[in-house]
Amino acid sequence: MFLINCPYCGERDQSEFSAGGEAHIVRPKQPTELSDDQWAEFLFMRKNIKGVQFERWNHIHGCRKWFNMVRDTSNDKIHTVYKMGEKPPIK
Amino acid sequence: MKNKYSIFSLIKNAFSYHENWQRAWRDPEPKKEYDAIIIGGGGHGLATAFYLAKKHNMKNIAVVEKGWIGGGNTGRNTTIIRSNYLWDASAGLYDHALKIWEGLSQELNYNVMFSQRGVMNLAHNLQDIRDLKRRTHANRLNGIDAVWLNTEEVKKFCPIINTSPNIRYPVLGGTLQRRAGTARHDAVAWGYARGADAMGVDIIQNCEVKGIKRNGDSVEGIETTKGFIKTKKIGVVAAGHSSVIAKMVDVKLPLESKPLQALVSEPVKPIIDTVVMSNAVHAYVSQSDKGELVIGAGTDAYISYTQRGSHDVVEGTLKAILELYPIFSRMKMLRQWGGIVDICPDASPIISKTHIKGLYFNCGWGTGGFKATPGSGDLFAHTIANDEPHKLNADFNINRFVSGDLVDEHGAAAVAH
Amino acid sequence: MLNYNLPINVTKDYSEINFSTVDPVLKINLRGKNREFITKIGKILSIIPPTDPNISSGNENLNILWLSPDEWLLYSNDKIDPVNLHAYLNNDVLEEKLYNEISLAKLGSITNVSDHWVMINLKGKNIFELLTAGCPFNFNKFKNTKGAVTQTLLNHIDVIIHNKDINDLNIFVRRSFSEHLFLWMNDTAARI
Amino acid sequence: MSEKLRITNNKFIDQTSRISFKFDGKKLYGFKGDTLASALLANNIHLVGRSFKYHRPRGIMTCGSEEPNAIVQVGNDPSMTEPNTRATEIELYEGLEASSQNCWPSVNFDIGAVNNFFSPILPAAFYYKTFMWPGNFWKVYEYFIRKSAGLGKSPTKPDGDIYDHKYLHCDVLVIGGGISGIMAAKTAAKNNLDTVLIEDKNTLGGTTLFQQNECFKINNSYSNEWLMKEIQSLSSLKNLKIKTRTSLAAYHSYNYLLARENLTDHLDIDQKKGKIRQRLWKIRAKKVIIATGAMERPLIFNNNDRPGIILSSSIKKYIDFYGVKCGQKISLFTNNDSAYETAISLSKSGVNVNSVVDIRDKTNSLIVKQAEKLGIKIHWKSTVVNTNGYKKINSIEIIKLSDDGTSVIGKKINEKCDCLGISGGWTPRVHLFTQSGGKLKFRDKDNIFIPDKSDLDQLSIGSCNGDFELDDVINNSVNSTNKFLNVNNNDYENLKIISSKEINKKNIWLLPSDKPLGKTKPFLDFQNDSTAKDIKLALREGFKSIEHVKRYTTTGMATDQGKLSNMHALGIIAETAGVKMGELGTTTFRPPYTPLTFGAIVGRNVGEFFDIKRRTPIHEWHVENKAKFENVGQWKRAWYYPKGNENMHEAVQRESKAARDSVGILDASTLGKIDIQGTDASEFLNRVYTNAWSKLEIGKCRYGLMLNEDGMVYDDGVTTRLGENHYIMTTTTGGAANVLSKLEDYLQTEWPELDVYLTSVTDHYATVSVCGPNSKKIVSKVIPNLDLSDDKFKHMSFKNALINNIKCRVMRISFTGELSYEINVQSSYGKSVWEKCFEAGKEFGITPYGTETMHLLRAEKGFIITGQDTDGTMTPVDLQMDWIISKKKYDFIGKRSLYRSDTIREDRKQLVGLLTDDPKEVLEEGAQIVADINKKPVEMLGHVTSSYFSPNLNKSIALAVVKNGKKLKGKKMLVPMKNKNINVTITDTIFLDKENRRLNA
Repeated sequence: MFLINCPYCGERDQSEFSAGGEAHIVRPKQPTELSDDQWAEFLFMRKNIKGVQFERWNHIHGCRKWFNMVRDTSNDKIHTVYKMGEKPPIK
Repeated sequence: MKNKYSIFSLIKNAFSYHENWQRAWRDPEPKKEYDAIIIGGGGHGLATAFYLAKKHNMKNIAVVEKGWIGGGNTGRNTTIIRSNYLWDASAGLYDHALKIWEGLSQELNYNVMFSQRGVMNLAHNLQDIRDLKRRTHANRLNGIDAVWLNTEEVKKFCPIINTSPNIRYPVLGGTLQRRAGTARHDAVAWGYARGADAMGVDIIQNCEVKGIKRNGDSVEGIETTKGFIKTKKIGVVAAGHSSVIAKMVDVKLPLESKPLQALVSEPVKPIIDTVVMSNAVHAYVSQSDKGELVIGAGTDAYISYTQRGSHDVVEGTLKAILELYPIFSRMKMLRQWGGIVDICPDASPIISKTHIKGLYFNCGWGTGGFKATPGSGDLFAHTIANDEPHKLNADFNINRFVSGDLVDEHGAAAVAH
Repeated sequence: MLNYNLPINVTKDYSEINFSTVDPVLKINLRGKNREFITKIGKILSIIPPTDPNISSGNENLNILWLSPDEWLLYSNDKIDPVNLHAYLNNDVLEEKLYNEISLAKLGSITNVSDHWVMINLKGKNIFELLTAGCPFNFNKFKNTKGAVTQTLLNHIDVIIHNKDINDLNIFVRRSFSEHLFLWMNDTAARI
Repeated sequence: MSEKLRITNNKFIDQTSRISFKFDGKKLYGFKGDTLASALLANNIHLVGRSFKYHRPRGIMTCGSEEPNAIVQVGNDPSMTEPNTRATEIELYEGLEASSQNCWPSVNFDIGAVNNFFSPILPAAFYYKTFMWPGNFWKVYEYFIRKSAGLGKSPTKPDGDIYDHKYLHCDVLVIGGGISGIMAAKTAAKNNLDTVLIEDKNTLGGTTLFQQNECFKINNSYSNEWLMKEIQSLSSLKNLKIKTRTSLAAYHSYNYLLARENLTDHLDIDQKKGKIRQRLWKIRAKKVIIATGAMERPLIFNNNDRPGIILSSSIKKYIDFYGVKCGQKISLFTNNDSAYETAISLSKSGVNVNSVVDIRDKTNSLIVKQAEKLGIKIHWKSTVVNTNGYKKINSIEIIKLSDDGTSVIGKKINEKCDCLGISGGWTPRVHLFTQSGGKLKFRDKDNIFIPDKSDLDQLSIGSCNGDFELDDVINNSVNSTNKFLNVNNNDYENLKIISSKEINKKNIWLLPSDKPLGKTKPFLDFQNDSTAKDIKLALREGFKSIEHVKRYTTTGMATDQGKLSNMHALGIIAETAGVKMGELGTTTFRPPYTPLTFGAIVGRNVGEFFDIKRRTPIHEWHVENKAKFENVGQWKRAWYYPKGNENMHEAVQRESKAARDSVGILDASTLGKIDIQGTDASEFLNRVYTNAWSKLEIGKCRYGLMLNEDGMVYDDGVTTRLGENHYIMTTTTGGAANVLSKLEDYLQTEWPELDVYLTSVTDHYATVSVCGPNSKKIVSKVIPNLDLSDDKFKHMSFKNALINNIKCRVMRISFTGELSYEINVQSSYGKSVWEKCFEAGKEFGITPYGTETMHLLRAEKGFIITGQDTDGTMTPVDLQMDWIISKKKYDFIGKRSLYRSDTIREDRKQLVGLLTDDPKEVLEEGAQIVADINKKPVEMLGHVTSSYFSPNLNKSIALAVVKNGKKLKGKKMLVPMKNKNINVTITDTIFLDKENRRLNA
């Protein structure tokens, strides 16, 4: 069970959170302009990184805020968390 | 085949204290070049090599495995085998596999202990009933043996299930596929390895793929920890690590690799002699020949390559087990482990060519790949050998995620694998 | 005249643990992002909503609990005298005033959640023994911090916990979950 | 009990309180403080079980959790019996009943023992090589294999005990109450760190507790006396919580640990009742100190598995701690010094020690000298090559070792004995360290794996860290603890420590024999019956990796998880394959450390606490009125209200008719309700629903469909505009939570610029839905001052109202096609408003109806239920609801997906109506639909999603999805059932009142 540092509430048990997958996949502003391939890229294609990945979490049973996390998926080590809209730290 | 296995060979070897058994497979160094290379020495990969050699006469091929064969999900799953899937495409794929399972021990001369003790899926609410009946009707019309059981029949088939109407989510019925069952996971990998090796396939363990060499739109070979190996055809069967291999050629896949956990109890005398799965009350259980209760837990929602999951998932699963089998409360968990499952958005696999010539992917089996091992190997071999999918895996192409023509076992009648 | 029904309406005593439901009390959900919102609330209630996390502010009548950077729960301290209950809950001056001066003034959102939440008061030396039986939250600091607030899970149910005073807590649980949670609390308390 | 096996001068066992227990039905006696194992040994019972494969007689071999043989069934009550319990860990209590496992008819005469005779043809993994003929015969073989496998028996009735959980957060968790753990815990607690010390035994002190030997002294007193004082001093530390009988089960990442506390297993039968049996502690520790000690290794030689062969250190504990002699004439066999401690303890207690067989050349350490002083005979540079005695060892065969230790020389000495103590050196208990993800390193000098790197804030001290000698244990533990906790505790500075030092080390994984290996049985994994031969066979067959060997031979897969066998397996593999053990690596130790009851893992989350029950404010009324309930998500919803002995069909027919003919009343409180406010509320709705919202007038309601980005229908519901910037959205009952977090997700991550606030008010409102031609009359009675005239209060609009001064919102919306009103009032008044409506409706025969009738009524009108008529593969177009997709809107969630090559296909599966040729024939929901049953393979065009007998139309109706259905109206189809084919015709989805006259009836 991870110990997750919610950027708003502080350290909480993993059971208070829900995972939201890869971060910084921006929803296209003009979907209608996209080809089927481009849309599929947004819809389904994922980096699924082994290593340091940027991902979304939601403190669903706490402040209900979404935030970003930098976690190494090869050892589950959480490097840092940051709020939505904040610049991702450079690896 | 080099020394055939049988009770007689056992007796014969007993006289020499079993000191004359030959290796089940060689341990060769990689050649400079192969006609095809399979990346991934799990059940699917080894089966692919086996059928490439056996049915497509491709003998100059290799399976490269970064660890030891059968060490990934093949050796970590709960070995449930069934083919009662909803959609025609899935039913075709999984029943093709089931048919091969039925003769596999003989085909491989290796006892994979395929045990057709039936798989039952339980319904706990009205929508479960609709979904399972829908599936049962579809199965029947697809020629797959599946029947609907009412609560009494469920109880009769597996008397230890708590079918009391007073539990939180009472058992309202279920479906049963009698031809379904379990098999011995290690034996599948080892049997295919031995069979493939006997036909000349090189099985190269402890050989990690570091890169894939391309020439324009076609592959030329792989960079490995044992050096460069030339080839024109690469079949990737890397399960949880599929995306890692894909990244080497800048291919993105619609996959997420998540932790899936399982556990076994201490061995006890026979107490449950079928496989019972429940989706709404998330629990599957069967009993191994050794006597251990084999219990499959769920996946975690986050990506992880650690082969560890969160304890809450295990607790949640056992909670469901005790709801359906309160008699197991004093049983003890002996061992718990995790695997990495690569999951597609529609919970169906990809067995497909790619836009790169000579590069083929077999992945996305999620939590349900073991049951398909022989079929998956056979169809993937066909796809690689002919550079064309077999009609049974045509629908499982990568392009469906662009067209939207998914094989949605997930959305529709989502049933646990 | 309509009858007022609470899902749970009892007082229970166990060894060093006492439960009681403290309803009806007024509960209002406050949402807003900008400083203007904060000051306006301050003006109306003469309480400033806390901008630091996991704490509360209040006076003898009202409490404001921090729920998130743009969300607070306002609740009245005392049980309202059932006689004036209707009067209170209806023309509820307070809610209307807030709605007019916040929602209509486009400063944020005001929502009456009086019956969305059921409030259970816990008193006694062993209340944290009870909570730690079903709650992953670390109460070591919280325990001794008067006014502390946390949102977490208790026996898998979302709750808001407000530390009123040493060994005196208010737990807010959604009404439809309250009977189940209360059942669990009694089961657990009986074994402490 | 045979008194001659008990010594009297013993301070740990209360020899005044005699306890009676039963083993294999025989009544025996022991003392308070005994384990079942010590009591059995005191009764001269060694044979306690049979091995897994060959059914060889097996006896007690250890005194702890690593016990491979003494695995018993406790109790015989079908609900309370427990299989596979280690006799070495069972604390004796009055009334204990235990029995041997895996033997029939009895442990003394076991039919299965014939396997031992067949053992030559049953090498490792033989089953992969046979049982393949005839083809379909595996079923038969398997039946017998399954019967003979398995150890104990599962209970057959529900558990009578209860279990629970507790969360614990601390600064320092110390695992293991031995000497180093005790010192570490004291150090931490004294430095104001909130500390927890857990120990799986019932007392602290570990092996030092009974180490009363000249060779081990601290400040001039025996090490055990010194430790006693330390233990006493702990009680004064207020920061320290000590938990005995608590074993650490799992060590997960982020210092999240699980520990099982045994609360009643040691109590007398009559005292167990009503108490919690086991508690699972869920521990979050800032720092973890592992002090789990070490396990003694066996030695691997021919027939090393006979009853009476016991680890030498266990023999020492039995004599020094339990006061039990494991035999009268004991021989010892060792490769290290520790066996001499046993020899000394034994002879001090008057047990006659035949000799110590030591594979090493003569050595002169303190402890050896002392043994010699006591006149104990030592066979230097010798090995045991065989043991004799079937159900109990009676002699051993000793031969000299060659210089290189690979063979034996000279003549065999035969030595009579009734017990053999074996010591193969020590293995640090690194299991928890590796569980937590820590990496090990191999130490060649004594062939052990010790902790190396870890990402977590943890420390290993004492013998689990490879310190085996008293002075090292103390000095190193103290230093590293101080450093780790970053404190400066000088309690343990300049202690005067006397400790015997081992001078001479020697290790042979597989001891040489005078017979060829093939003819011997040197057991590695005692429970699973795997031998050194099996390991070599596996290697010969090409199974090289340790994991392969382990799986192929099942070494280390038994209930002891290879605690005793793993090291030797590795050693023999390394030797045979000619690799260094360090490079070979070790197998992964998986949780739990010792088997953990399902009950403890689940805690109180069983029965009534298995899952939450959500109730509506009107629930009581439904119960009082005999409603049957349906589970919808976690909600309990009234399903139907049978009158007298009506069955469901009859009740639903009656309810449905009443709702259309007069008036019905439904509790709709479970629908999700989201209060939406903010200046961009309308824009927000435009983006999340397929239709347009900006122009919706205040006071009006509108139905909306919500899609996933993949274009498939996700949820639906009616949303009402309460004000310029204020809406209330309703969602499906099951979808409520997901919809809210999905919407929050978009607001917070995709559209943060929108000024919108979402607040769930699902539980704040009770929703009473009054439906039917007479509904208006009822509402007007309940809310007299509300003008219900059609021009004032139109369909799809809402009004604020007061019922006896209580505010409520009345929506005129309909999910049934009937005139109907939904009264939303705050929950506390829900029941009262319901009762008021019911009262007012009596004269019209108002009928309460449940979800089943609601589903039937909406089906008559062709209204969909998401999740029933849709399944995650249906677009709004497929539902023939093109009208709800705004053409004007530039974008909304899922829009783009509607224009993919597959989603624009004309012949997708589409929602249609179905009528059976026989109006009495009701289709089965889920049944498939085909055009031609004879064409093989049968092409399935779709399936029945909803099906009912409509009492209002007096015929069977159904909704279905059918390939290209839009174009097939009027076409005949077949619904093939097992025993017949049902003829149906595809129709429009609306069966009743296409013109919506009833809405304004």
